[in-house]
Amino acid sequence: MEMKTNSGQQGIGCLFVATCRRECLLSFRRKSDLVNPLIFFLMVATLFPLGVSPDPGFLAQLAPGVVWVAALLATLLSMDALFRSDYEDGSLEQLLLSPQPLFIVVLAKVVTHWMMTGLALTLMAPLLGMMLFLPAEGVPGLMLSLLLGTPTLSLVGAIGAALTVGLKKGGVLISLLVLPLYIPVLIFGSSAVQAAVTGLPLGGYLALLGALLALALVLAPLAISAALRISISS
Amino acid sequence: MEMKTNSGQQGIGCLFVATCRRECLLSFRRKSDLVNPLIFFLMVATLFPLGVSPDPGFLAQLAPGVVWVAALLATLLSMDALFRSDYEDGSLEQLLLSPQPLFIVVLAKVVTHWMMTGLALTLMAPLLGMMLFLPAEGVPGLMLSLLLGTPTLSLVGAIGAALTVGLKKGGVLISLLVLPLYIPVLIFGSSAVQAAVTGLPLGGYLALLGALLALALVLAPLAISAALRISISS
Amino acid sequence: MSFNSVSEFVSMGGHGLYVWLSYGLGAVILAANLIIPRLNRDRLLAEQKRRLRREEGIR
Amino acid sequence: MAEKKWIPRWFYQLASPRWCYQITGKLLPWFMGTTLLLLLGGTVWALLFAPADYQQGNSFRIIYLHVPAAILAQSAYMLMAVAGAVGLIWKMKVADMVLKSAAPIGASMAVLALLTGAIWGKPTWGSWWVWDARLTSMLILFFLYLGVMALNSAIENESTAAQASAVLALVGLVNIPIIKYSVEWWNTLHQPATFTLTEKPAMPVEMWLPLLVMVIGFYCFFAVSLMQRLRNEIIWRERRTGWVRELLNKQ
Amino acid sequence: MSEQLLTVHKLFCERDDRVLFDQLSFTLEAGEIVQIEGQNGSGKTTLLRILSGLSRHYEGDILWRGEPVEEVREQFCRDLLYFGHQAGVKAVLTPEENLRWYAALSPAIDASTIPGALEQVGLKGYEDVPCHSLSAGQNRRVSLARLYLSHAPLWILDEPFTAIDKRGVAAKEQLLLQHAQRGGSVILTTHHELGIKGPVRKINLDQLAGTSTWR
Amino acid sequence: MSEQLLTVHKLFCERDDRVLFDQLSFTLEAGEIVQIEGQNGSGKTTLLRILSGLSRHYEGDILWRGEPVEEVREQFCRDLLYFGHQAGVKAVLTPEENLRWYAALSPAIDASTIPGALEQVGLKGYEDVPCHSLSAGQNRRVSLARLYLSHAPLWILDEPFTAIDKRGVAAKEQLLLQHAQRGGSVILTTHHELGIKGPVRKINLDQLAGTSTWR
Ligand code: HEM
Ligand SMILES: Nc1ncnc2c1ncn2[C@@H]1O[C@H](COP(=O)(O)OP(=O)(O)OP(=O)(O)O)[C@@H](O)[C@H]1O
Ligand SMILES: Nc1ncnc2c1ncn2[C@@H]1O[C@H](COP(=O)(O)OP(=O)(O)OP(=O)(O)O)[C@@H](O)[C@H]1O
Ligand SMILES: [Mg+2]
Ligand SMILES: [Mg+2]
Repeated sequence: MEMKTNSGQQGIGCLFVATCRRECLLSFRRKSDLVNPLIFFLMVATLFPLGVSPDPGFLAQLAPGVVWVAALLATLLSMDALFRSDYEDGSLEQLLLSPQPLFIVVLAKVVTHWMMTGLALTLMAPLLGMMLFLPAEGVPGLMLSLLLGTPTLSLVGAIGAALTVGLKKGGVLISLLVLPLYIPVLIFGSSAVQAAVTGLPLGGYLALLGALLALALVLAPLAISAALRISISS
Repeated sequence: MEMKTNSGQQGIGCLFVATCRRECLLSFRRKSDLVNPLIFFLMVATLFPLGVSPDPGFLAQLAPGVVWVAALLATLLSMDALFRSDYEDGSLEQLLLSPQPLFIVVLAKVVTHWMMTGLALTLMAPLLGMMLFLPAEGVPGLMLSLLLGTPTLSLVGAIGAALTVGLKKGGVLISLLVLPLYIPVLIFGSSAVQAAVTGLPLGGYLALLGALLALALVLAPLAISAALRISISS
Repeated sequence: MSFNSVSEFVSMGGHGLYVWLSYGLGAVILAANLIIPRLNRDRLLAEQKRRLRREEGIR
Repeated sequence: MAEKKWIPRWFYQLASPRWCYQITGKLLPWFMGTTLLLLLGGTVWALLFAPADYQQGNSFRIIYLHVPAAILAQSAYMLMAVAGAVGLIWKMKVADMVLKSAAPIGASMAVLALLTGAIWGKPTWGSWWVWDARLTSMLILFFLYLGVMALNSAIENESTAAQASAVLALVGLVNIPIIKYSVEWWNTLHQPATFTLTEKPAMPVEMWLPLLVMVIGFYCFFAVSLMQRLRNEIIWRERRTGWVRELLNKQ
Repeated sequence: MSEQLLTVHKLFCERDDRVLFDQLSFTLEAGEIVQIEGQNGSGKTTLLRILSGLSRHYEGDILWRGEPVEEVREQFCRDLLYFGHQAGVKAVLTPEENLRWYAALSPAIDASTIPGALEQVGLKGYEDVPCHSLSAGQNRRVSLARLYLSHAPLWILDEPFTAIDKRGVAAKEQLLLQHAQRGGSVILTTHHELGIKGPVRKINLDQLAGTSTWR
Repeated sequence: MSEQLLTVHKLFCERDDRVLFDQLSFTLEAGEIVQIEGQNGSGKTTLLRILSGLSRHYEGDILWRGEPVEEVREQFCRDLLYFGHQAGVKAVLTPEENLRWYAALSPAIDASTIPGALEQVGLKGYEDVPCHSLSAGQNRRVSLARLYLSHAPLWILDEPFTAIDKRGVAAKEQLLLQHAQRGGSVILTTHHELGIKGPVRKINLDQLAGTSTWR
């Protein structure tokens, strides 16, 4: 049998790009998917003043925590869909049977997911800060901490998604698995914003967030790949 | 062809009970489904002290709002699954082709969903109140308001679920559709708790919640049935 | 006429930024609402004409 | 189908997309002219001739955009919901199209009201945003619009999309007064209504007359934009019928 | 007995830009088996969904026992058994629980016949196994057991034999024949060569399409 | 040429408490077509998933070109085309986009052959239609187009003809035969009567089960 082998480095890069393209297409095809995490983010930010108190001073104190919790929940909410549809329509089996390294595809999926949620949330954070009366000094800290923190959320969330994808209903179980892992990110992230608001140095927190991200970037794709193989072979 | 017609009143009651039984079975079969909204509820309550501030006085002020927002999000999270699996495996088509009135089945499904989420949340609310240092006077108000408010959340959420069930990915769209409709419940609910905490009369708020519930109970099953028929006929 | 000079009119008693920003936004949004359907119409008509021609060609 | 005698003839005619296309084609230039006249005249009046407010100074002039936009945003929702009901009950295609066309206009008006309000809030209240009842309910109205639009665009099949968004619009309509009152009891800071049916306006004539002009101008603008979108929608949905083919061939 | 059950008059349906069928008219009499034929994508499923009332995207008239089906919807649903591409089987429930709920949906079904029906479709011994640990064919069989439960005169079956083994198909064909002989009628699609020993009317959708782009 | 591609030695698998097959041994040579037969629930899908490496719940040895398949996993994946019960077609993507991604997954596939493959499976004119508006059979055809793209020697196909019309089945059978003649080999399951004019080896799982409760 003839067999072309144009694989190797170039093939891997191609695969990464192709997967990103496909994921973007999947999101763009239904435009609502694209804006929805943002709108969810906006709405959580709206619910808080409504549920708690509309007082600007009080809200300003809450703001860093609420924005971070909203980002966390928005990521968590969108996480379950990451592999589920691939599982249900059989694409995941094809993925696992591909001769290409699995973690490339997985990484591409997570990166695209992050761009659609985390990055978008980061860009929207100033608006949220305004709605919650976050002092202007806090905004750069908020954006930086989100920029460093949300990729970690996506990476860690993907591990949970991969572990629960074989279950008939993983939607809420995934939050159970993942939330404990999210807590460090939440703590460092909201502390960074609080530090920025009060004028303290926030470099330490950002460094910690960066370290978490580096760790997640190295370990998560492997963990996700392994989790997917386990889930599918049930 | 022979044809038994033991329908009528008794058949309808049977159907209601049978549907409730089935839904309960579906939930109990995977025990995780049952505890998940509760754990989500608990975790949101845990995230807040972590993200915002551990100060008891500050948390106590937050508590009514946070508990209500958590209840709202927990309901919202679990809403999408209400009709989706029925849609995907074809049960929904069978449902729509049944000679029995559709709204009975729909109502049974929503009632069971509420018992698994709203009722459970209500029973767990005192624990949450404690975790967030809610003053003890607020607890009865919290439970009463949740008891009256969460069924409305389930009913209204089911409309959103029915509208989005035919879509390939309705998970986040549903929150966009439903959250604006949830806001009155959130406002009255958290106001009732705040009133209870400060010792003001909360009868007015509870009456309003009750009125909303009555309205939802009358109108929602019709809207849900119509929405299901529309979604399936695409 | 409640203004005496052009500069007064532009500064709007110190509130110029706000007023002009509002009216600018208003103009943009209103104009967009009138122009976008126009553009859509042109595109739609062109598209449909192309479709018709294509179908005629097939026949 | 049993003929219902009490429904006027134009109602049935309205149900015909073709008739609708033709009549809007005739009305459009007139409305366009009126709109431009009213809006330009109103703007000049508002900016140049209306007196400044004794408290708020010239920032008061924002009202001439803000209030018409806010009023229109609410009316458009109402129209949308009514169109949805008509579409659901009488299965009228044109009503479906009206619903779909009205949503983006209403949403943009809500945005305009929010933006002008926010801009106005900075000099008056000292901050861009406060959690006040009016503001909040306008924000929620905007979300409702977004929901209808998102649902409409998420469903592939046109008539299914129209029906689904009609249900949503109706549910939202029931909810709008509830939202309004809940938010109002919750927190109020904003101005009470200027135009009410029972009372005379509290503003002097020189102030509210241009406002009236602008409001009417905005309604005309709404009509124009709606008709334009509606006509596009009609062509799209009827693209396979004979008369649209003829129309296309003629051009 | 040749009562006219279903009358279809000048049915027209298009999806996207393709006319699937136009001027489709036929009547279904009691005791008849009608097979809808056509290539993939010719509109068989669409037609069955329209006939069963799931889809409203059509023009033309459908009469049930002489009356417009919209007006006698409830009676029609009572007389109908619909089996679609999706089997309607809940993965976490057992076959028995699945059928029990189905029985609650249709008032005419006697729940005590469920074990018998399961035995008929070869699922004896699997009554208590959740359906997600059944094979593809076994899952379809759970849903096919409804054929043994039903007393409805009209069966609308969309590719009922998918994933069923040869022995199973033969048994189901036998069942269809029996149903017709008892005065019921069947509309079905299948890409199998039907082995029913009896009259089967065929309606071919490939010839009914209007301006099809399908080659 | 009779190179031994796949060697299965004393394979054993049980699900729940039922032994599906025990002491299953066979070899697959280049140019062979093997049909796995068996009733519903006899373990065909389970076997194919084990052979393709998706499932690890088995005992026994599987060799690929003489080496344990675990150790040459990457080469094995390169040589394999697997077609499962689920077609692996994304509903919101068009047929072309679906295949394009599939081509990216398998480095040996040349993306420029995609339009040709789509034409082969009768989807010309549907390249730009999102798959959720295709019929059941058309969706399967999108996935079957991979057969025309692939250069892999081993094809594992689980009921590839489900929902495909008669003309399509004939074309696919022809394709299998060609693949075998070019030196490739095929393992497939189907409940259709295969019409392939050539040698097809059959392995019946019904006789291989140990203590089966299936009657
Ligand atoms: C984002 C901020 C704001 C929003 C969303 C908003 C919204 C609204 C709405 C919904 C109306 C009702 C129109 C009607 O139905 O009659 C209104 C009217 C009005 N608003 Fe605002 N508003 C905002 C900010 C402000 C500010 C900052 C001021 C000035 C201090 C202001 C002054 C007025 C006045 C004078 C009216 C006229 C009342 C009437 O005639 O009904 N608004 N606004
Ligand atoms: N996930 C699972 N867990 C437990 N048992 C299972 C699981 N999947 C299948 N089984 C059991 O394994 C047996 C074989 O299933 P399999 O899907 O391999 O059958 P099959 O031969 O492919 O049947 P069909 O012709 O219906 O596709 C069945 O009896 C089923 O009960
Ligand atoms: N939801 C939809 N939206 C738009 N078009 C659709 C939709 N579903 C099906 N179609 C189109 O309608 C045509 C007929 O589809 P249908 O499912 O009725 O075919 P079928 O005859 O059942 O085919 P098969 O034998 O493959 O099941 C197809 O060409 C398809 O493109
Ligand atoms: Mg079909
Ligand atoms: Mg199988």
